[in-house]
Amino acid sequence: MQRILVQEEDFDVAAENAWLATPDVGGIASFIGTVRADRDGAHRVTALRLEHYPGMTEKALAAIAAEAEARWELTGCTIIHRVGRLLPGDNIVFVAAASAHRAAALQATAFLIDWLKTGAPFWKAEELANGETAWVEARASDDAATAAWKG
Amino acid sequence: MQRILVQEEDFDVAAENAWLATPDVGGIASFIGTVRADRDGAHRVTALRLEHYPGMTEKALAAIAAEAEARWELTGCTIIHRVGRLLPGDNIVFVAAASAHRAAALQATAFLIDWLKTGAPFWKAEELANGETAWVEARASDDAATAAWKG
Amino acid sequence: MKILYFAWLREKVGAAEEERDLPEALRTVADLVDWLKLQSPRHEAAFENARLVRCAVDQEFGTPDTSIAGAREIAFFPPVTGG
Amino acid sequence: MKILYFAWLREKVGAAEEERDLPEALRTVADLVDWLKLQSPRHEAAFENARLVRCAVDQEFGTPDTSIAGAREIAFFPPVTGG
Repeated sequence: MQRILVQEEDFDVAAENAWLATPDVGGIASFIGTVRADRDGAHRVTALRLEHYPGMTEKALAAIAAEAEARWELTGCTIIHRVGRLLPGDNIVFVAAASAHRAAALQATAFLIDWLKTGAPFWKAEELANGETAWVEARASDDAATAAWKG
Repeated sequence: MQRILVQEEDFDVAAENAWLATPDVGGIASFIGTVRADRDGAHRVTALRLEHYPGMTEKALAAIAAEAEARWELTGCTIIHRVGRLLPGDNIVFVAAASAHRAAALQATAFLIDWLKTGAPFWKAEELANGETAWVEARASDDAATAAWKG
Repeated sequence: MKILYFAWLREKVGAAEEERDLPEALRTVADLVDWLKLQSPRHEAAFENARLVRCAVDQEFGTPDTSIAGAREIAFFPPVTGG
Repeated sequence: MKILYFAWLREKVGAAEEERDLPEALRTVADLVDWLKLQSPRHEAAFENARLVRCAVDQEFGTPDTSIAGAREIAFFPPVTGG
């Protein structure tokens, strides 16, 4: 059972956990990514713009969720990714996995966010305090995190 | 920054995430343990009773949180454990870790729940459909999970 | 053939989408890139550093070697940065 | 000395807490267990299978070898099962 959403609106974590909380669930692990506000001066991020590839995005996320369900015994998993213009402190992404056993839920959650980082067509641009807009560059550490799962 | 609670009441996950969402946070990982309702017949669990060692519990949880903060660069972490009588589907425990970077938050969350399982003085008794009450036995797999962190 | 551009590739090309009649000789994504670079200075600039460009053929991630035979849409974009 | 019992140890002993004057000869948790087993049939039954009993000395986890010198409270319980 999987729930995949790409949306402009924020998500309701309590409602998402409730959706995953079926009777056979022993644990729900989740990860929320947020817009950091940790730089000062000219490069302070005033907003994040999230662009994606409608149609392909949903398919890519469903494939990532299916891969998690194949690797671990999950009762359900959820991926929600926001798009559009987000402000510092806003939620960007929610991934969660529920299972009878905690290790499966925890590992699947780490897997979901690692694969999402390199396997789904989203692009971030940062609006900076100096008025410029800069596309975020992909990080080698994200590729390494995905590669580690391919072991 | 850590938040440790032992309480009978349920917790509010949205409020807990908000407490962890300081400006330098890039990700919040969490794990919620719930009362499973996956057995049928005489051994169906009708309720779980959670007993603890007041005074020691809080100290043990604070020590586990401090260990997580020493191992990873966290902006905050939370452990909330319920006690008393809980019903199938109820939340038992909430652990969460926030960090600028996702790997730290995810690993610290797994660490918190693994260590809590073997390092904090809680005991579960199951009330069964046949009227008996049975103390839950510790699992070797939990000891192994803790030992893995001691590496 | 529908060709899509995202992020800074969209900005450099100056279009999110275009419809192109492709020469039959084009077999792979790499062939298509070489041909697109000849279509305008903006296309040439967008694909100047091919190492930075990723692609999808019919909404599946591809590589320069991926065949474009029978494809309905091909997208070009920088490495993804979601999450 | 305050002695606490939790979970099935509390049920077997029949008390959550007791105050005991200990002989000075008792040095370690193991000494205390041996002495407690002599205090009543219920204590003997509770500690019958010592392998299943864990302890804390002044609210820190201990082992049979842990010293009880100067301790204010000692607790006995089964392996923990929280989370």
